[in-house]
Amino acid sequence: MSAPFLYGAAGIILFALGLWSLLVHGPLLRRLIALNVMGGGVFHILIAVAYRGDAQAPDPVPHALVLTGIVVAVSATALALALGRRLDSGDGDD
Amino acid sequence: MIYDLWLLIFDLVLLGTLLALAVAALSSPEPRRAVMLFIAFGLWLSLVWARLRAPDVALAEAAIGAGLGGALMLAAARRQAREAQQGQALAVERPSPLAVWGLAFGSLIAAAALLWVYYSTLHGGPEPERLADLALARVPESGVTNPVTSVLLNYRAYDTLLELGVLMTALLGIWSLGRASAPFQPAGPALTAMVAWVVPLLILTAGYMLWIGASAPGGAFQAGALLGAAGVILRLAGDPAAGLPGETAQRWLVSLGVAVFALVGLALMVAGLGFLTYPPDQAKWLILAVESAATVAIGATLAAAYVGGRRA
Amino acid sequence: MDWIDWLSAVLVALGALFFIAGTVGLLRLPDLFSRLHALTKADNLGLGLIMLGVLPQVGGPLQGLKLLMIWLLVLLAGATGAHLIAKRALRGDGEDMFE
Amino acid sequence: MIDEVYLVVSLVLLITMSIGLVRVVIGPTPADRMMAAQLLGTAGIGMLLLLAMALGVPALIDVALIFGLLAAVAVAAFTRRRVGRDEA
Repeated sequence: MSAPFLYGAAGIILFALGLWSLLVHGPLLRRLIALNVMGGGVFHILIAVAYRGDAQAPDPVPHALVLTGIVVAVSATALALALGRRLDSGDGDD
Repeated sequence: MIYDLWLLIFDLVLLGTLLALAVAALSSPEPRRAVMLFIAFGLWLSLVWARLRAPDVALAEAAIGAGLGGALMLAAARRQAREAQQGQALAVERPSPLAVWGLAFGSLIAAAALLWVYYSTLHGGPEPERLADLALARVPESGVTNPVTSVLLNYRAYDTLLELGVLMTALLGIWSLGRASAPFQPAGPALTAMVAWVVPLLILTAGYMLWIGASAPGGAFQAGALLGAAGVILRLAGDPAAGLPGETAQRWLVSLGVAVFALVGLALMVAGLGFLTYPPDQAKWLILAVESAATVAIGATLAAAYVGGRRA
Repeated sequence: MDWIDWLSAVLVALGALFFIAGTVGLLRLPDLFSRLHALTKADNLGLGLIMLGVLPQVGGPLQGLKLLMIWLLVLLAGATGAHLIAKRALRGDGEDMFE
Repeated sequence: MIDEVYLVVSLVLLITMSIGLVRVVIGPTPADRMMAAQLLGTAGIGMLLLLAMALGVPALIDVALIFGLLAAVAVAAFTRRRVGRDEA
């Protein structure tokens, strides 16, 4: 079994685990963790595809995509948490 | 040969623990424990990517994904736990076992389908020509020698510009949603002493990351994340503003990245080149200018996001 | 392998032993304070030995300086963390342990 | 040869980390979790240094540096209390 397949398969399993948790669990924080694990799975697949063995330089294009993705994921998480806090506070003028 | 065997064992331990951590984080109902495990998961993920020769991404995941994302979630988890103690928590509705198992089955099917697609992509037919070789072959023309930076700031500069826009928009959303969360109590002497050492080191390392990013793993995102972390630790030690200046100055800092990026692009258009088409002999300095502005903007945005709203 | 390599190998292996001891202590020792004691040893000495073992093999003084800085950072964070944990556990004051 | 030694020792550290994670999961007190996390961070730094040598990727030393800086931020993040909260 090749290393790219092994690592890519782990990424797919992470994605499926996150998807399941996202659909099953209600609280916002658990959903956010699930969403971030799903994202981690996708990033993991991209990194696995970029890996071309220890003799060759890895593919820089997926690496750049993942770098962008990490920043976007954390922005979305921060915004979602702020939304959640606003929802919890209930009234409009707090 | 024996080296490869050790490496395979290494890979199996690395991946087995990664999956176990994900399961533990996802199945923990207690919010603070779930977030702790999520942070551990993020750091483990960055170890895995370090192993896969992706140090750029490992740096970013450790600093941004696990570090800042974890700090944001930890604050939310502690607030939830406190509200639960005070009896303000909403009753958690338990999903029905049918839904749990049905959705588990569905996710399993999805995973199997994806695995099949992935396997046949990897092993179906001859190795196609890859973008990797094209991108790596043209790195010398990009003005920097780190392939990832050349993709981010030169070949796919549009992506990076829009990404800075996304970051800024998220902060605008946070600012428009309400006031900052309560600040922290002033730190005791031991913690104050540690912070007095760590903040300068964070800023120094950010400068190093920014500079080294042209030729080795690193760059604006990693450097900006370290500046953001300096803000986080200052706020944790009792500074309510997380080391940031007043609001007007903050707005300038936060928009600096997009502004310099766009101005460089427009100036190149005026000079008769395409938007963000750098002339090769000036590319190095233009990229450094854009990256420096982006570093400051990312750092300020992440710290402001941690403050969590406009200060009253 | 020349003698420098042998030296490196011995040092990193010793460092790993400290980490094994620290982990066993973390899992098996009965109370918080003895665990804290085991942990601080493993942290500081284990990483110090590994750093010394890697030091002769890195390329250039800048990398060596970085290794030293990493170790000092870990010492600083470890000492501060242990201090805060102990203070909290002994006197019930000090900083909040996220609870 | 020395690369192989580095790889094997980093594998040993990896295994101790995997086992140490048990303490993060079972606790019982937050102090235990935090101590376990600290040990994991330090072992991770050691592992990254060894891996940098074994794989010949010196940039992994920089990843270890970030882990060290984050360890300090984590100490602050796990031990702070907000203004205006009741004394625990």
